[in-house]
Amino acid sequence: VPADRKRVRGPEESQCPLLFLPPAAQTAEPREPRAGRGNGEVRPLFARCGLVSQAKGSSYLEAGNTKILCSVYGPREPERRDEAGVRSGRLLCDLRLAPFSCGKRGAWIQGSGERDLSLALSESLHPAVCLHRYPRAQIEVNVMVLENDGSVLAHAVTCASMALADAGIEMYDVVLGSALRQDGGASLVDPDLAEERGNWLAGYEENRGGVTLSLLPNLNQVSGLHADGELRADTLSAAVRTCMESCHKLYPVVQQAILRAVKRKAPPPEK
Amino acid sequence: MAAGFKTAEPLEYHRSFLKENCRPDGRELGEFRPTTLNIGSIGTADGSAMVKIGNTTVICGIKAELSAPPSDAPDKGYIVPNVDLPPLCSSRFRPGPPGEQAQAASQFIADVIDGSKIIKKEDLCIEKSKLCWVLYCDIMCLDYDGNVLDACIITLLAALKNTQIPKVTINKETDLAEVDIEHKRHLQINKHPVSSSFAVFDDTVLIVDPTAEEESLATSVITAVVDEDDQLCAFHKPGGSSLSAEKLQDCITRSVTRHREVGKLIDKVLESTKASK
Amino acid sequence: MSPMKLCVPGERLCSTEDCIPGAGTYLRHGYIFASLAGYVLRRNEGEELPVISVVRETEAQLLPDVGAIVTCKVTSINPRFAKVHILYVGSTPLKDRFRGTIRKEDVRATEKDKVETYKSFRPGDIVLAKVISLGDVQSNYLLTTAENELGVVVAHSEAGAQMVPISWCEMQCPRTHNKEFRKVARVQPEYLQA
Amino acid sequence: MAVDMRLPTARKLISLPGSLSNAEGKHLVVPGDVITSDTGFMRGHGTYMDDEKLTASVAGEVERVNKLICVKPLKTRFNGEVGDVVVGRITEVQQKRWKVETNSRLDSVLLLSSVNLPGGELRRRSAEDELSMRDYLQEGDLISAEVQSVFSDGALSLHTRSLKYGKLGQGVLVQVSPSLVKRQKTHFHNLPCGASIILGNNGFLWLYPTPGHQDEEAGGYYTSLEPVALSDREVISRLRNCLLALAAHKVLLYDTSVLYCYESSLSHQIKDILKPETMDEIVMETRQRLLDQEG
Amino acid sequence: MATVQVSEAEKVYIMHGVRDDLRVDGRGCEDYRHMEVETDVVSNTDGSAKVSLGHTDVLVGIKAEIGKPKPAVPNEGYVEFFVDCSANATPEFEGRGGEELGVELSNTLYKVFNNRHSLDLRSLCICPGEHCWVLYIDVLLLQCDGNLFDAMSVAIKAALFNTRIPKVQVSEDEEGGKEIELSDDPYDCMRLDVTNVPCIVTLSKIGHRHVVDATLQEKACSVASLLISITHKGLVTCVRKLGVGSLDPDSIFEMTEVRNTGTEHPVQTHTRTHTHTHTYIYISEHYSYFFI
Repeated sequence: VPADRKRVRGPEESQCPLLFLPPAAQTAEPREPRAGRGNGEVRPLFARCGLVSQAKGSSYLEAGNTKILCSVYGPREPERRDEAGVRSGRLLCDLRLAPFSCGKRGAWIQGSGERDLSLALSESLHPAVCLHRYPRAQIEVNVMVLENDGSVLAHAVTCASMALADAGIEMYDVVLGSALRQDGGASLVDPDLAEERGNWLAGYEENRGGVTLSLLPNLNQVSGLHADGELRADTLSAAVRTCMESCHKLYPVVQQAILRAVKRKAPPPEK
Repeated sequence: MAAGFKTAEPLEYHRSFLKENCRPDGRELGEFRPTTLNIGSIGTADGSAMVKIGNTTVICGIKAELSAPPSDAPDKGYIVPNVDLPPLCSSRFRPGPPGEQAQAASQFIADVIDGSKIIKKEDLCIEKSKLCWVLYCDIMCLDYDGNVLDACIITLLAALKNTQIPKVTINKETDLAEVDIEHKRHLQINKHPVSSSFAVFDDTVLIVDPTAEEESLATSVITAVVDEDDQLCAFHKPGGSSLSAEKLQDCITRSVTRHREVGKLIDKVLESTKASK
Repeated sequence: MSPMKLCVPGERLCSTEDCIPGAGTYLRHGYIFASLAGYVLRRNEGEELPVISVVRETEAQLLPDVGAIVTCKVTSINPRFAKVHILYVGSTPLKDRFRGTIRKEDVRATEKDKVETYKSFRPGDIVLAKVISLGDVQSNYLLTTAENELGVVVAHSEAGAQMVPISWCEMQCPRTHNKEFRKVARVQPEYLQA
Repeated sequence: MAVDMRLPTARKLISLPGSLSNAEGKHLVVPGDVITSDTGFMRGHGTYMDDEKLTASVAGEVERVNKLICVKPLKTRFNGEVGDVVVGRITEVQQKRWKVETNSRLDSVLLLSSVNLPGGELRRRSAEDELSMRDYLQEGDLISAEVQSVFSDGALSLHTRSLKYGKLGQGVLVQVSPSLVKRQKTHFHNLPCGASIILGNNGFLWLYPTPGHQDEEAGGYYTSLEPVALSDREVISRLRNCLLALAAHKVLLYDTSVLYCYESSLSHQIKDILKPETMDEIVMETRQRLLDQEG
Repeated sequence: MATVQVSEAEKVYIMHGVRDDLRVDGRGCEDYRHMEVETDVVSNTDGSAKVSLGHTDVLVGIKAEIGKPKPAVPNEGYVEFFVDCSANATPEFEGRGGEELGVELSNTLYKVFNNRHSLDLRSLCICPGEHCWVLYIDVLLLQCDGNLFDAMSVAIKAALFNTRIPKVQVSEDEEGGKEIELSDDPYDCMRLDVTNVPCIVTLSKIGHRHVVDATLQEKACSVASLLISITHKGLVTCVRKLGVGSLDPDSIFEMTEVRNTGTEHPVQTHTRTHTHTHTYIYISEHYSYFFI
């Protein structure tokens, strides 16, 4: 591998200090039931639109400690030309985790996990955007996760759809994301990072897994569904229903944030 | 008509303001944009800060990791500063490896750290030739509206002041490092460099804290870094038109004043952050 | 006056029996939905039903469309066509640059075969043009200036001064009084705001 | 839901009842095979002279027309000739012409001046026509056309200036090797089993519902987007699978062979036709009938 | 992903056919194309299989190598996936196109196997915290004719069934160092339990219905599909909505939920696919002995 000359580089190898905890501290403590909120409750959501001055639209979202910033550029002239782009626009999504956003320091170069998240984000947003109104143009959605405390994909979807609305991109509906962690009998909505990772150390019981769903609330269409783990079919359906419900809970917050930005940008037009 | 003039003939548009000793955003030539600071907001980082100079927003997160000291300096640790200008912050940046501007900024920050000795690298050594700290300082621009260098240095300084690293000992029996996260210490900040950037219009008119548009229209851009002892730590003038000695002196004098303001800001925010905890 | 109603994309505004869908809306199953976040506006435009639309601070997302009058800056010319950057659609500035092409045959309506691009445009000129096609896979937006009202509106002479139009095909430098050839637009007041 | 899963079976060579139609059998060659060292012959396509010996340059069947010797390749791209009927797909809309994929070595060209535009054949092509070319034919559309001329580089120029050619509507495209399509007087057939077929010389075969009486002239056209009746669909799907079965066994395709195969397949469900053993059976029966008919 | 061009009229024809439960090739909505499974096809792997589904051809080779367990789970081995989209399959895979699809496919495979029961990773442990078996599962796409995921999963299951991992002997020398010795006897080997290895069923939404095993032409008519990976017990290990369209919640429930209606339910049929696969892989395996 040729040396990366485009960055200031540190030593060849370095380790996260958490790997050197004394053995006593390393054993996983039994997980307590989530503090401060019920299993079906989402974390308080803080959302603002229009913070990035250079972008056509932007939004910032905080759910617990998960912090996400998104900016939207375009519609603008595409860099790559192909036939598909002539009649309808292209939606490009890029999701990055800041190097300091996770417990372990992340790499500078986008990893396959981030590429997978970018693809999932793109597939979840696509059905909502009226791309046929933007022939020969591309719309860029850039998402930066500043701090990852679980349910990143779900919140990235919500955040990105707010930024698209803020950018005045025509959409059929807003997109709301919601995540759920199934741990045996417990369904934890909007899991934090510890809850998300909980199951791997928890043992070998069945019916554990994660579900992330994106919903177009007004059209009642599911634009994204991702699940992994090991779920019974009935649990999966129940999880999908629960996720849809918690998406609806987000709607007023998202609506308020978008409208506040509309009002700030311009007073009501003369009749 | 004004909007049309602005897009079609941006340079003329700016000149028309400078003639009247003011700028399109209503500032005077020597006026900085309002600067705000937020410290310690990223829980996953060992130290963090976010600064806003006008619209320009830059965040710095510091992650401390353990490594073996460099072989040519066995009693030192590492500081690894990198500036990222992601496509998120402006339409002028493309995804992919760092562009020229980001590379130059990273190198400039590294030079400032080395030149001013913000932190003594010896302080990062845990055991000679065996174990030391690596401070990864990732500085990321979230909104690019000019003068990122000033913002980078302020956020870096504030984040370093916010950083806490756990106590590390080497177990004599196993010869392995042991980390005690219960006991953390702040870093020893040795010097407080602060930078001030200027843009030169038409080879003569000097303005401070340029916006992105002013930067792109200016004939030359200058950054001066001074520390609390009014010492010049770094001076950055990448090409462009030449400048008289008096103008340069003027820049440095203004930088000294700016240092006082920024120093006060950092102290004030640190105080209030502590108080709120 | 009650505060104006606001909406986000996806909100159902009304039935098609009540209104005609305007900008910022779309139709679905006989209802009109918002496709933009903004203010809901009902306006009577002489039709039987009012037009309902969603408006925002500017029409920021406007893209050059066939038939639109655009203001552009000439970036390069060669014997077959002139390349331009589109700066405005109507009177709305574009935040991002779109490239366009004015082919030789689209410069003017008469004597198409005798057009010389060098005698019509120069790099740096500000030109009013009309979009005739979105172009295909390889090409850019195709523009035309083959109307009296279309063509060069602002041009600088070789001496650097802004020139004054003296005929439909010539402009004059106020400093040197040299004449230069251009495809000059007869400026209409309605286009002037750009 | 049916899942048909099996182990791979070795393909048996079908032993033909009797020998092949021509008594001496087919003369098959591979590149490098000497066809003849007799210098009295003329060198045709697919051959070259090596040391005064006529040698094959492609794998295929030797054909002799008087003194001319050619090798007709078994698997090949389409080498079009003027007058060939082709089915093709639009790949690109350019200025004044469309690019058409016809299974040739190079994309074929359909000039704006070689199509009938609405409003009369002799209408002059205006600038507006040029700008609205995509409204007539866009990327992905299928057309039937005739080869008008061959450019020096081998690319084909097509035309659709006859009512029987033009844009294709609802139906199914089957692609086979061009060498399997038998040259005939007409390549448009309304099969008695209830569907129509265009056997493009280029190996693109188009199956479509037989149009109603009123527009019988407009061959290939079935522009209506109304649903096709289920019974018509069944016929088309069966024909499609038959074509693939025949192609898999290298049987020449023309109206009779297709029809015989269709009839042989009737004892099987449509989706079962493509199972290897069913294919063997059906094709064998078809071959036998073809031989009987010839014999 | 590999795409074909289909005209609007062809799309209409295909969509109406799906509505009438008669697809272009005569199949009903829930019929798979004829599938062929062959195991033990690459001699220098520890396990391999080739699956053809219509004209989709997938080759899977598995290599077992000794590696170090992951620190988080010291008593388990692990699996690595790599999907190679050969430019042989379609010219679109040349250069970066194939790489992107390969990453997408392998990311999905990681998700499919991201659970504790698909493979008993503990059986891959040699020496906790020090040595374990790492299974490198390489998937090679030879031809694409739609429904890559399903074909790939069957091929992986077959190849895992076919995999033989040499038995190892761990001995301790005087200084406490450990030595690993591989058995020389090729028949002295460990087999993997593939009972719980999931199969992928991709349902493509066309019009208001969904079809299994869509061809490339059908895929062009579908804006959204749902990938479900399911074990023989009916446990779902991965779900993923693919494509740019959206799905009605009801159609998702229809695709995933068990309902007490007279008709056979998708999950049951998925399970049946699964059983079929299992049987055929098993037969194939035994069949192959005849050739040795």
